[in-house]
Amino acid sequence: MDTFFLIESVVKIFTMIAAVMGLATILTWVERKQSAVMQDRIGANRADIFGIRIIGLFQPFADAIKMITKEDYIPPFGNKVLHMIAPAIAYIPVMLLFAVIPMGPPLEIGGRIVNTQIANIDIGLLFIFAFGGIAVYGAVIGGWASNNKYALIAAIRTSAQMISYEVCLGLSLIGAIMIYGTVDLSQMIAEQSGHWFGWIPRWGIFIQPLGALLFIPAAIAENKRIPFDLPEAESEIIGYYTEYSGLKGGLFMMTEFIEMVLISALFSVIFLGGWNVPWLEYNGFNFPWGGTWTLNIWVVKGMQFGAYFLKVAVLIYFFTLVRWTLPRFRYDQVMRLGWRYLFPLALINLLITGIAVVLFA
Amino acid sequence: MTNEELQIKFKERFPDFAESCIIDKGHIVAEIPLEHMELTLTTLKDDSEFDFKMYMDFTVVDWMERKPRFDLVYHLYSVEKNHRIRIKVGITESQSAPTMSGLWPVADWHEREMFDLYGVKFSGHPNLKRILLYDSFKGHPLRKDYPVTKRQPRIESTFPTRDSQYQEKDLKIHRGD
Amino acid sequence: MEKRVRELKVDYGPAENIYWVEVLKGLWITNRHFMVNMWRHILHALRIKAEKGAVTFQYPEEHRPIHHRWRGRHRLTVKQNGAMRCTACMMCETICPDECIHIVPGESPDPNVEKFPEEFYVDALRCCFCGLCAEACPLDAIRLDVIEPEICGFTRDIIFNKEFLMGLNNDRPWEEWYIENKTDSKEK
Amino acid sequence: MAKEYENRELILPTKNMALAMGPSHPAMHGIVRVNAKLDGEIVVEGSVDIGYLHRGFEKSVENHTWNQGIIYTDRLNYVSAMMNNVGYCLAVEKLLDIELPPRGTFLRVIMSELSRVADHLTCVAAQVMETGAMTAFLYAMKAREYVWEIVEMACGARVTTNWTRVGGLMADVPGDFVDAVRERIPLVRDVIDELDKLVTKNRIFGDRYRDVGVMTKDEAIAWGFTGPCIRASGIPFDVRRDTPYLNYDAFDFEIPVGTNGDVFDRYLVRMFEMEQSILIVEQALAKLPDGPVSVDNKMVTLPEKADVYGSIEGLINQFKLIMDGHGIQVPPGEIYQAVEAANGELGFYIISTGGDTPYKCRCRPPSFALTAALEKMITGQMIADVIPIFGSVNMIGGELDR
Amino acid sequence: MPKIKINGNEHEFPEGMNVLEACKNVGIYVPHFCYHPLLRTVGSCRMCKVEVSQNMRGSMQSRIDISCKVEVADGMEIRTDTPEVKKQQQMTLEFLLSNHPLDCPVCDDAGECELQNFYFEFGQHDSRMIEPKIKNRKAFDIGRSIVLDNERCVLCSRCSRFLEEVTHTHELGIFGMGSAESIMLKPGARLDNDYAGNVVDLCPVGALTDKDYRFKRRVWYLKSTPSICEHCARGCNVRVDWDLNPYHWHKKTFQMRKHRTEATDLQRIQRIKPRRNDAVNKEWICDTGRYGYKSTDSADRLTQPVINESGELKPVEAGAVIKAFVTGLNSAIKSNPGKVAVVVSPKLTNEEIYAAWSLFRKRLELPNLDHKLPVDPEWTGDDLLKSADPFPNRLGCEWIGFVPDGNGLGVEDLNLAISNGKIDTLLTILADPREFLEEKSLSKLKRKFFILRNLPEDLKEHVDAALPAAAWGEYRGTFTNFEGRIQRLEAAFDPEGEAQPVWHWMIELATGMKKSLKWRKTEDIMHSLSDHVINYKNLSYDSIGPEGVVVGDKA
Repeated sequence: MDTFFLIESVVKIFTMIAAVMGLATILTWVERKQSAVMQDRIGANRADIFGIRIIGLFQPFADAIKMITKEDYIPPFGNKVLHMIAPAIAYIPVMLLFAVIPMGPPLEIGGRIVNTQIANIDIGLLFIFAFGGIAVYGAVIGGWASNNKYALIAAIRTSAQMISYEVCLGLSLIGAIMIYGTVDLSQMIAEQSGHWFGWIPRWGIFIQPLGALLFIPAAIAENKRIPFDLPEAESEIIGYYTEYSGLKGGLFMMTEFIEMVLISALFSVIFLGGWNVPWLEYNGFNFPWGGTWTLNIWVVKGMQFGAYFLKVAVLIYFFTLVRWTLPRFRYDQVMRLGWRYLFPLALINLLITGIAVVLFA
Repeated sequence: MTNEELQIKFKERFPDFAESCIIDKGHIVAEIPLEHMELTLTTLKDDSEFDFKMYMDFTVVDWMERKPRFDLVYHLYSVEKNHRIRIKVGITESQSAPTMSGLWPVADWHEREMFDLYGVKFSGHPNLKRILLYDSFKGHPLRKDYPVTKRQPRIESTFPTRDSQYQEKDLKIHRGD
Repeated sequence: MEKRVRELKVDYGPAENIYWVEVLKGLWITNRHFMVNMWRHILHALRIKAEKGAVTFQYPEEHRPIHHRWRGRHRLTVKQNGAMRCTACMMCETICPDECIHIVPGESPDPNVEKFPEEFYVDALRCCFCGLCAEACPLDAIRLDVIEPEICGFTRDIIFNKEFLMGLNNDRPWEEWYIENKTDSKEK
Repeated sequence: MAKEYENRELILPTKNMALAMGPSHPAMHGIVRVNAKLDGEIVVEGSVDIGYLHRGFEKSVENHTWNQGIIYTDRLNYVSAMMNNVGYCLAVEKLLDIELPPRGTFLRVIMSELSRVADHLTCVAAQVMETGAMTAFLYAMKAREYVWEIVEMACGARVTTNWTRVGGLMADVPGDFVDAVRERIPLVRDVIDELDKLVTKNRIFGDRYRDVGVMTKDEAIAWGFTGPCIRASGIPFDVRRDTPYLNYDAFDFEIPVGTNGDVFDRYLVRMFEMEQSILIVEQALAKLPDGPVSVDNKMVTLPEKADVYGSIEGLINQFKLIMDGHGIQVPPGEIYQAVEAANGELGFYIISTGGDTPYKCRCRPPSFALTAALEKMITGQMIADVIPIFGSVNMIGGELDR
Repeated sequence: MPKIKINGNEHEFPEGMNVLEACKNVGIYVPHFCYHPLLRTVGSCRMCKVEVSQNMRGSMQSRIDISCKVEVADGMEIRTDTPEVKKQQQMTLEFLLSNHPLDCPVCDDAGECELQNFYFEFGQHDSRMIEPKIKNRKAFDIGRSIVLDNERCVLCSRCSRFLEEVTHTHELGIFGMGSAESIMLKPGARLDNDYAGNVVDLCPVGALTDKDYRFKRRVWYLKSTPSICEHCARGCNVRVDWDLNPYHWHKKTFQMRKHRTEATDLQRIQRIKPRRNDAVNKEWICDTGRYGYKSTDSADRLTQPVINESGELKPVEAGAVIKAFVTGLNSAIKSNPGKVAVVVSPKLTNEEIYAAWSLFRKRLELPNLDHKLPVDPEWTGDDLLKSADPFPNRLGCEWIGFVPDGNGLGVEDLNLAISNGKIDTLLTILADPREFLEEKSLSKLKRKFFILRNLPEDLKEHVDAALPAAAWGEYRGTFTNFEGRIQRLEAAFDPEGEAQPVWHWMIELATGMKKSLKWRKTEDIMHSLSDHVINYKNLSYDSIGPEGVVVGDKA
């Protein structure tokens, strides 16, 4: 382990944490503003610093201050220890997942290839499944430790829903894994560069359309957002964090936003070609009709970073749009959807992909 | 069916109180003694000629000085035949009326409401307790002898942890003295 | 006219049953709202168009346009010489269903006027703004045409007195009056 | 639903959980409590507690004069207050045996129907919102705002209208009223269309609403359902047609009926009724006659302000109509007047023993019967279904508890 | 007895009755301003027009005539409902209103004004008046308690007739002609006689108003309770008009804020009006009775039981005062029952007297009971209503026997007895002891107990313990007037503070002394009273009608 690696890792870790936390913070603003504009409103814009409001961008800061200064209420008859650690159990695994999510294309600095992942491990996707599975404990323990009937119902719903949809989530990605032949995320992106017939980008969505279609509901369900927000279901049972306030409640909410970044990144990595831009190669654009547009390598890298960010942003916009437009399912409908529709479809997808891989490989 | 036809039918069917059946401002009104009430209402509901399947409204009128003091007023409606009838039954304070909740399930709540507000009792009612007011409310507010300005303390706290002094104070604030 | 009945029935076909079609249609509606509103917001921010992208009003800065028939807060009108019109006939106090008006009548110091209200109180928190007092007034002395939506700023203890109800004619902010009054009563 | 879990006891010994939903619960509006006994997600037993908004409507009206009683009716169904005003005044006018001039009648019809649109918009929106779709709710609120702007134009207030008077209206509508209504009708229509596109065919909504809270025809009648809820059960009962009041005979509209009597049918009926109400408003606007809005009867209607300020006769008339114990003298008698309010039959049973105050003023709230049946409707359903069922009966606390 | 037809129905009336009264008897109200049953008929207002059909010279001839001036005659036919009559009434009213000022907002009579009532019932015309109205004198002070407004006057002359025929003082008259005609004081006169207040009641409009009631409350706020005046032995029938509303506003809502604290605002009784009772007071009352209600809410009203603790009066709970009473009386009685004197005021009702008598004479057997308070030398009776005796129930006290025992001492002997030391304990009920005791004997007394309504500042030093008694208007009971007529008075509102009617304190006292008096309400006392006192035999509240009953040897 040399010094460069150490510096590189530390820089990457801090960049990642800053980026994710910043993004999640801004997402609270995005969520509010986007829903407001969708609903012909203006949205929260009251928080100001010396009278400057900049369309409500200070609102997240105000929220943060509010959460920090609020009374941290611990229900008297619940399990205090579990109640304390539950938000951490929900939050830490999700943050850990970003260790394997690439931030952009690999860079060449001082002659060394620098991967923009924190940890370039070979089992990236499996890592995600593994730690994603832990996240369910946060909600379940939080709901149970609150000693609140609503929270308990929510906790039970959470466990049932998340375990069910983890299966679909996994199966919907296995098709892609079979095609790319790897579970390393950087490798997967690399597999998606290039074009078929010179025209169509080799993105996962074109070879795994069904997988992508199954991934979206499963991912939203994992994220516990409308239409799968049964664990929260504000108007029915108030949610597994009914008894949480202050920073701990804030962590639960933050987790939700971080997860949204995560699934957006995952979707763009696996199905949208990551940082790949159509016809953009290391030396610039090579159009299929023959034209070329030579660009500096740093411009190309910048464009790739930008494309990756853009894909994540559009996905977040899409998920927010879904969250504010659709109603939520009922408990039995979620289960039916998961086990009777998504699960068989994922299996079929797997079967077809398998046959195709065997035939064409 | 027009009101007049219904009136004639009512008189034929119930000759005992035929003279009490009148048409008042486009409504058929009939007065029935309490002891015949159950049978009459059952007939009105089940007989296909009357077919008063819908229990539109039920209320009590307090005629302070009159004897009997209260009137039970039923408004019945027939969805099929589109006619209405108003049945009045006199009842004293000590008597109790037979419940109609077996005939029309919605009567359950209506009777609870009238028990709550007027103190009229219904025999055979499955769940005769206050509905709009709290259980420790004293008196029946829609009776004419209940003063409109009367104040009552709100629900007395049943939590043993609460200091009784605070209760005293709260009550005083609420009463405004 | 005869009674016409229409039976409503909505059946789901395969397009509806696979969720995605209708979901995307719905998303398209909300998306369209977003795009249109965003465009309008931008035009508004760039001062190209006056109308903004939202139907709501940013309340303290921006007031909803109120119809001239609006029943707002009370005021007591005055004659041309500045004296109050009210003669304490108690019509408003009588018709007020909330008993929120209290008038103490008295002999007027002005020889041309017999009776006038020595005190005129309106308990704004009892008031339900039904407008019956203005309707009952035989002298056009009380009106509810003060367009000022907020009544309780920071307190729930609001009883308007005569001077305040008349003082509205010269646009004195109510907080000023309230602070004066409050300090008054404290001293006493 | 419950069948799948029938043999649960054999597998695992379980206990039911009692869950008190409300009154401080996001969907219960702070005015009702559902005491549910849960077996997992299924409500095995439900009971409903009401009375959190009881204000003593009857006692208050009995202790006020006839015209003062109108402000109490505002607070019955506070989303469509004008219809309550109209119902109460119609009852008193029948006791007085007076009839409104045509313009007053037409205006009452217009405002009643606009209030119905506002009420149905609120109900549908709340129902949709409580299943999670916030945006549709806000679109509906936007449309309701258009309606309330018209209400404000007519009476000077948006919610507590106090618009009618015994024997007429508070005042004639302002001159730009007709144009304003015509201007807003397409806006409201657009929103209703949008709502329809967002909700009706979306299967997630459909799954939530279908076969939930089913009331068959017989059950609906036995439980005293009226209004959209009984029509959803397939019975075309509408007070506007069956016992006509005002001049609804002059308007052409259709009565929607549902097939299943579930929450989805109630939603469909409400959506269709909004269209019909707008049609009625358009017809009424086209026919709106000129003339006075109140009866020309010095014993009932307050004189013109010019008369009051300028002549002793007008002044005396004003005083006589307002002083306690003088006022409008309603002859002894009793009346039951029903109007088709947004939730169903709103009846006023008024007894006068002569004099200027009612002896009794009973209000038959449509919500009461619907809420009474809530217990039946939620039993056997899932806990998540309580919310759309509750939303579909459109329980308004002011009307329920009075 | 002539038979006439009124609106088609035949009725029979005594000779000499006028048509207006006849119509009133059969329930048809004919509007009128100037006619008053107790005054001479003048027929000046022309409001009471009816259609009279009479057989004249062999044929029925009908005419419109004023009903107050037409006497019933056999075969007469009266119609009050023809369009012509209506029109005539309407036109008369329009004339009367043509110069009437727009004064309803400031007029105290609004609400009981006949112009308003008749307009609503018989007029309902639209105004046709476009000329300016005639101005006249307004708010003119014509006497101690009366204000005259000539603009509102309809010249019915009821007031001047009253002053001519009843009081014979002739202060007011009608002067001028045509549009300048108006009621005025006669030169040099002022309306200051003892019955001046009655002209306000007589005035059908708001021309004569009462200074005492001026602008105080609106008429329609008032609630009325029938009662009996307590200011002399006549027992005039009066009506207590009261309103608790301002009282509550000031007591509850405005006590935190600056507000007027004048006593008038806190008065519950707003005014006293006479009730008609032809056997007692016709429809008049004197000004003493009319304005004598103010002590009920005066500043010196005793509202709490007080006890003397080392020279200072302290408000305490009623039980403590009762205990002080009991121990004081018991120790005095134990030494010698003759050392105790009980003096009651004849202002007590029969029930209260009887309760006191039952306790002190029947149970405790005290000899020195008396009620004969000296009469205020300034009080003079007259031959109209005012009796020479200013106490309402002296006869009742005598009949019940609240007088000294065979060798007991009366009020006039007390001064001597105290100075001799024969009496050392005094209990007075509603009576100020200084009325019958000298200062030095009062201070010589060992124990001084009082049951009082009002406790003046200078009496406080003499009080050992005092209980608050309910004031006039706060309790019910019966008075026996000087001619033996028993009349009922009703409670208008609840007693102020912790005050209670005297009979209630008697029962408490008896309980404290272990001498049980088992009454719960005044009806119970009346029941025992009718059983035990010969003059009240078979009397109950129901049998006392609105006119009262004369009983005993006077009947």
